[in-house]
Amino acid sequence: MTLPAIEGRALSRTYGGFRALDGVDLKVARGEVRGIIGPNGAGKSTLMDVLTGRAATRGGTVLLGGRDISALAPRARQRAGLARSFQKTNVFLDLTVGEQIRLAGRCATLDNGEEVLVALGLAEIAHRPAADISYGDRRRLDLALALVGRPQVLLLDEPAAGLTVEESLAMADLLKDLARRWHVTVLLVEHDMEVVFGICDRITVLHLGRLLAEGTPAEIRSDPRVISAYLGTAA
Amino acid sequence: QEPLRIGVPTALTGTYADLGSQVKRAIAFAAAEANAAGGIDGHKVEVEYLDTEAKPDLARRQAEKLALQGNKVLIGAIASGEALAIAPLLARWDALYIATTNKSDKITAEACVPRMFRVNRPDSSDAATMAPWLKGRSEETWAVMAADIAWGRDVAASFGKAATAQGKKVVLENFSALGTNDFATYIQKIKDSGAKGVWVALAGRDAVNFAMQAKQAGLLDSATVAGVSFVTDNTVASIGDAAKGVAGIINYSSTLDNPANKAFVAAWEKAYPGTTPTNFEGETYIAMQVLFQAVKAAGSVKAADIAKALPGRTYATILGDQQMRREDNQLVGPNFFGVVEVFDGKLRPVVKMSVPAETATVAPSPACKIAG
Amino acid sequence: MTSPATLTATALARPARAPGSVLALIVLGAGCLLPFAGASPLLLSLLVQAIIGAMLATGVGFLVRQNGMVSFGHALFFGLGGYVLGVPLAHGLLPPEVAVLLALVVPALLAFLLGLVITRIPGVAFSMLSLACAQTFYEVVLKVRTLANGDDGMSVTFPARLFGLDVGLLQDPRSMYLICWALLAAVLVGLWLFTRSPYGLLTLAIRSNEERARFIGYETVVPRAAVYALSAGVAGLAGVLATFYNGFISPDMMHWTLSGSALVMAVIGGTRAVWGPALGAVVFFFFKEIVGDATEHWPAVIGITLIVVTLCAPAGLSGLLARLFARRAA
Amino acid sequence: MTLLSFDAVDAFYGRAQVLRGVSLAIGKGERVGLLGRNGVGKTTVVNALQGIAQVGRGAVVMAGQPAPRIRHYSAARAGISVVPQGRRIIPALSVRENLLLGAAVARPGPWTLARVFELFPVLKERQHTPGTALSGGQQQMLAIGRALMANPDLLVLDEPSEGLAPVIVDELAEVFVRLADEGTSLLLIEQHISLIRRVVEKYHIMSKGMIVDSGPLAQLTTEKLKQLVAV
Amino acid sequence: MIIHILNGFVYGGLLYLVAIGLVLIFGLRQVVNFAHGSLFMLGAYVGYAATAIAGFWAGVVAATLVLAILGLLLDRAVFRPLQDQDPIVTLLVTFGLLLVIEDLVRTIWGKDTLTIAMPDLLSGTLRIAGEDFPVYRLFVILVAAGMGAGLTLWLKRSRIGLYVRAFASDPLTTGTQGVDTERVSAAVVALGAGFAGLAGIIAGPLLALSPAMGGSILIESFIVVVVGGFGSFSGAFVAALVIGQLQNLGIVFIPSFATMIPFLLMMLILLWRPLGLTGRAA
Ligand SMILES: Nc1ncnc2c1ncn2[C@@H]1O[C@H](COP(=O)(O)OP(=O)(O)OP(=O)(O)O)[C@@H](O)[C@H]1O
Ligand SMILES: Nc1ncnc2c1ncn2[C@@H]1O[C@H](COP(=O)(O)OP(=O)(O)OP(=O)(O)O)[C@@H](O)[C@H]1O
Ligand SMILES: CC(C)C[C@H](N)C(=O)O
Ligand SMILES: [Mg+2]
Ligand SMILES: [Mg+2]
Repeated sequence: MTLPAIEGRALSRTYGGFRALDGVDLKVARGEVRGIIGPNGAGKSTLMDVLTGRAATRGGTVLLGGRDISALAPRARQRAGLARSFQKTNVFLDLTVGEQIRLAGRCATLDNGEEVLVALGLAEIAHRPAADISYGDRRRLDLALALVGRPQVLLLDEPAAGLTVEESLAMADLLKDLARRWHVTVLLVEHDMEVVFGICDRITVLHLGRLLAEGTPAEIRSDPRVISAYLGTAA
Repeated sequence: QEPLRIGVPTALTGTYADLGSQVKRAIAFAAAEANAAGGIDGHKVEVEYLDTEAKPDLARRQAEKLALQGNKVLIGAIASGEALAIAPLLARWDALYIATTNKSDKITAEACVPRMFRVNRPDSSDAATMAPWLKGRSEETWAVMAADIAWGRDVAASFGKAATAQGKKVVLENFSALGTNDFATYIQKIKDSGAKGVWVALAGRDAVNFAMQAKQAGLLDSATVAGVSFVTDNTVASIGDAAKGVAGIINYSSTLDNPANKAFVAAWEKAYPGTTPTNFEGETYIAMQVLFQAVKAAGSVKAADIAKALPGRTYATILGDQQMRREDNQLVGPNFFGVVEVFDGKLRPVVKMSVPAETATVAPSPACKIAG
Repeated sequence: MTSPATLTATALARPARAPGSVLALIVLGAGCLLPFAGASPLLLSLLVQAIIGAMLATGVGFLVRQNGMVSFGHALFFGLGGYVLGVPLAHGLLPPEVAVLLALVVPALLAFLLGLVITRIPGVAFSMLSLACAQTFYEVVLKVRTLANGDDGMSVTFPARLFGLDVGLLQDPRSMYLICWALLAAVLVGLWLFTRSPYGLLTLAIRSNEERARFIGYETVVPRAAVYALSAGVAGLAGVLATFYNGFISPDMMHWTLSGSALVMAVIGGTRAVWGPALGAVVFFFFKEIVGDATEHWPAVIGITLIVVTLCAPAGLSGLLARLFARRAA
Repeated sequence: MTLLSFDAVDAFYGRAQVLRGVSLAIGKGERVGLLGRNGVGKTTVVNALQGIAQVGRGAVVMAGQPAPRIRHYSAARAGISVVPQGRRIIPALSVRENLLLGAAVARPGPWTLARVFELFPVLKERQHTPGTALSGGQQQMLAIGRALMANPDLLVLDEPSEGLAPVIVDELAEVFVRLADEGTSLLLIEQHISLIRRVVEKYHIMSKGMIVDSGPLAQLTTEKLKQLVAV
Repeated sequence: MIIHILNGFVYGGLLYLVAIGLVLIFGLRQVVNFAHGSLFMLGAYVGYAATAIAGFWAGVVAATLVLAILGLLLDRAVFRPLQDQDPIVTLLVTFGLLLVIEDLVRTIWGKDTLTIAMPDLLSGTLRIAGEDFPVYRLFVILVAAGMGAGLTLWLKRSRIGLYVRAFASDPLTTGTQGVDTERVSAAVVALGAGFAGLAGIIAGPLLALSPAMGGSILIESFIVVVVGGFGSFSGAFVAALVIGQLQNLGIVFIPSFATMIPFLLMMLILLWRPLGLTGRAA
């Protein structure tokens, strides 16, 4: 039996007494695309922060390919193969798109970088400083920065937000492709149900900082608790 | 005729700006007077001023600039530190420097060089002048309040020595940075120390600040306050009544009764109506008198020639005839002690005791070896 | 779809700046000829001081450019260069050669160690911290009179030869000018190469968004400290040169007003180009000289000029030049 | 009365031109949608309204008044509130203070702190935390609440559904329609065609800084969408 | 000892009055206003001139008003046009202003050191703990405390206070909410400059006037602003008092290193809390 690509045990996080994440367990197999959904404020971004070390864990363990990385700094976790994008775009505004992709790919020239640029439709604006590109482009750049380091596990926080529907679907294809071809494990936080149900192998639902449900898209789609707490008519 | 070109690196801004502008005024006055009389042996007098902010480092750069521009006769930096910074380079620039307010003994001792001269009274002279006054005082315990620069440190040392020699005790030494705003704590420390007398070596804005705050805190009433360069003509003008009764060293006073001085004061009052020359203006004027006579004697406006002519000669000045001593390039002159009182309807330092040149200017320091 | 090959060429190669480098070479060469073109000792001496100032400003400006940090305390490293050189010499503590080497190394080293701590702190707080460090050292050299006479400063006498080199050369305006000019050029080229290197790009990225840099897998504290050390090293070199040339050290070398004017010069020159601050320093220095000679109201004239220049050219002289060139080329 | 009209407006960021001759008009009670791919200039329309992008040629009229020089506050004072893309919550202020700031123009109307809290109960719960400590979706709610606090005549929504859970989007769609029924006009910029369909009655499609197609919602065929917005 | 502590409060109070303006302007514009020390100095001189004509209290009013008006101009002519520029560019302009103001004062009032007489009402001393303490110094402490309390309340409670804090954090968004940020900013800068003027005239009877008097107080007020937590009034208040006290006690106990204390304190505090005593993470 193979080890899960990433595993979280009893992950918790409080903000000044407020329990944003409350003892969540999570196990994601290699090459799986896992959707994380839940109402606003359910603790999805917090989960990402705890996994990547952006927010200190208060209790709980993070294992990457079986190795305990709970004590590592974000930088070290990234080097160990854990990359992420951000819900609030988080790019290098002063650098050109090409420069930051090159940096994130840790290469002097862009070999695998090009592929990512082209795949995300950023190639034409590669020479422009990120400060001058539109919001949607910045979101894609954010994703590109996470992708280009060829991570084993990729955490994406609402990558489709702000993209046109066509683009969301294109991105969904890209993610699926990544998972297949490079065995990248993807954790996807997303409110776009078309994307989530379209590409996720399994879905985890958070609510009020706790695990509400977990299962295949079909199971989740029909789970009444999930419908009332989250999906509404989208189900 | 080649002009006599004088460079004045002096403090035109900062804590000592007030002193710098006095130096400047006196030099301008002397130069105008000489030019009106057709120059020195026909040499027109030209003066350039540059601001040193009383900072040694800047003084050095400004002096170099003046010298390289051809103003090789340098006069009138304010702080001793400035003179000490300039001294080692005079030979390189082929320039000379005449001190008019720099009092540190080092200038005519360890740091003396053939191209540097002093016309004003050094610390040792002030100490010799203060000693007899101190002897007659009943205050047994003293505090020193001095600027934290070469001069202030020198004064504290020489006052300490004189006081001990008279059987008095220095119970506290305060050194304040140039440009101190609030002296309240120093004043309170002096009060706490129980000192009956305070010897002050502050000048310019520091002096005014300290005097005002000392007055407000009642220190001027509860202790005897006296000092050097402290209650000068200008500080008295600034502080007003608070200065009344404060005693101190007076290096020059416009009230001195000799014909040369009377003529000088009269001419000054005509040139700058409503003012009388201050102590620093008088001392600086002496430098110009000495310089002009040396130029005449040298028959040249070249710094090298003037520097050669300067030592050993006796000069007619507003303090009487004074000799430029060969051993240490120090002008040998009298010194005075006095008190601030109303004189001619105006509050000002008034001379109470004169010390003749021979006693006032102590023997040359063996540390100076220029006359070899 | 764009083919990968063309993409690499267009997207990643920066535009070649051939005209710029040719211009730089011309300026460099012309500068060397100056002493032989009959420049007066006064002019050369002023130039030496201007270049030393330019080097200090270069250090300050480089920190702004590469780290985005505004130092109010770079005089610390300038002065440190001077004191580490001068104090051991005056007290006979170290062989002169060792003192020289130490003076070149200590400022950068101190900056690196300090930098590990203080460059973590953002924005104005960093400026204030750098100011605090510098002023603390300033107070030490001011108050500990046994070091170098406190406020009065101290003359430094050098042995006649150092490393077999005649020290007189370092005090003669003509030869010192050439030495300083060459060193400044070397510093500028070195820094420029740094900015073009991958490490340089990394420091820019950290400047832009430190958190994201960590999340793409980079350590961010050491690069910041390294840039700080580099810029301090340049300031320290300037201090060493100043001490050789003037033969004098005083606390003013560490005072915040010097840090301040270095910053002013750097900003006037514009920090976007590596050479901007140096240009700003030289222009400012001579402007101040000329105005200072012309009128006693030089502070007002300088002040007004500063205001006008900044309002008209917020990107500094180098930014202005770049714009002129761009317009010419367009 | 037209609350807002653009007449052949060119807009710039510095020297870079983004909008080219954009014309549109929104009258009282109207619900207008603005669609287009990423980077075509939708947000720039809003930015021009708020003096963030500079208007070159062309005229902007707000609340019946021509606006020759647009300041940041012009739109708000003319009764036009914006829910900006990216939310722009003020970090130094608490949730409650962010809402109060929205009421800076102090227009009378139904929206009060209490009513916003009723609409988004979570904001009430967390009213004393710093605004930016909220989750992404909660911040979006805050931005909407803030805009409502001004009781605007025209509410401009730049991708308001971004980051919101589907249930909330459903709820919002209802709120928007209700708002319009109560007389508030809407300009809705969206990628999600479902929300557009549920809310607006008129649409404009942008491409490369220009409006390339307009009409009543009924004329917005899937074909057109495929071609112009790539849905 | 009590006297030493009171003296600490006096200097701290003065620092606070100067720092208020810096806090306001920094908080609002993120600009380090180098000209602030010279505004303080100018306040003292304007006060000097007005005192000579119509007495000390007229001087207080004149200094405050004239400087407030100057603040308006400053905002209009400098801060507003430069608001989108890098803060160091603005810093440079304020540095230029400093040079101009100092030169102006030097030209008008000369280089001689001037003094302002105390108002009769406040001259004289009070016996405190068996020592004489000048009444005027107590007055300075009271003024600083009063102003500090008033301002803090105003900012915390009033609507304008809300706008000011919002502006400080994100001027653009604040503007788009319908706040006339230009007026807010003008008012705040005027207020800050007015306080500098007030501090200047209040300091007049304590310190000798000179064109350079703004220099050292500027640096110390910077320290107050930083230690207190950028843009925080209550923080600045505490910081000013602490620095006043420490520096004073420093002169009493370790005179040679007293001037170092504020800097060391600032270092320690910033390393411990990079945003200052009361700083909140954004
Ligand atoms: N820095 C913080 N301080 C206080 N509370 C916080 C902080 N960050 C997050 N929270 C709270 O923690 C809870 C979980 O936030 P989180 O960002 O993880 O939600 P989310 O599931 O990502 O929601 P969304 O879908 O809206 O992005 C929220 O209620 C939020 O308000
Ligand atoms: N601040 C800016 N400076 C310069 N150019 C900008 C700026 N903001 C946006 N642009 C450019 O203007 C164009 C339009 O951008 P805008 O943000 O209006 O697009 P959008 O239609 O809102 O896209 P999205 O769907 O991604 O939000 C883009 O090409 C973008 O690169
Ligand atoms: C006039 C004084 C302030 C200067 C002092 N006598 C000195 O030698 O430094
Ligand atoms: Mg989230
Ligand atoms: Mg947009």
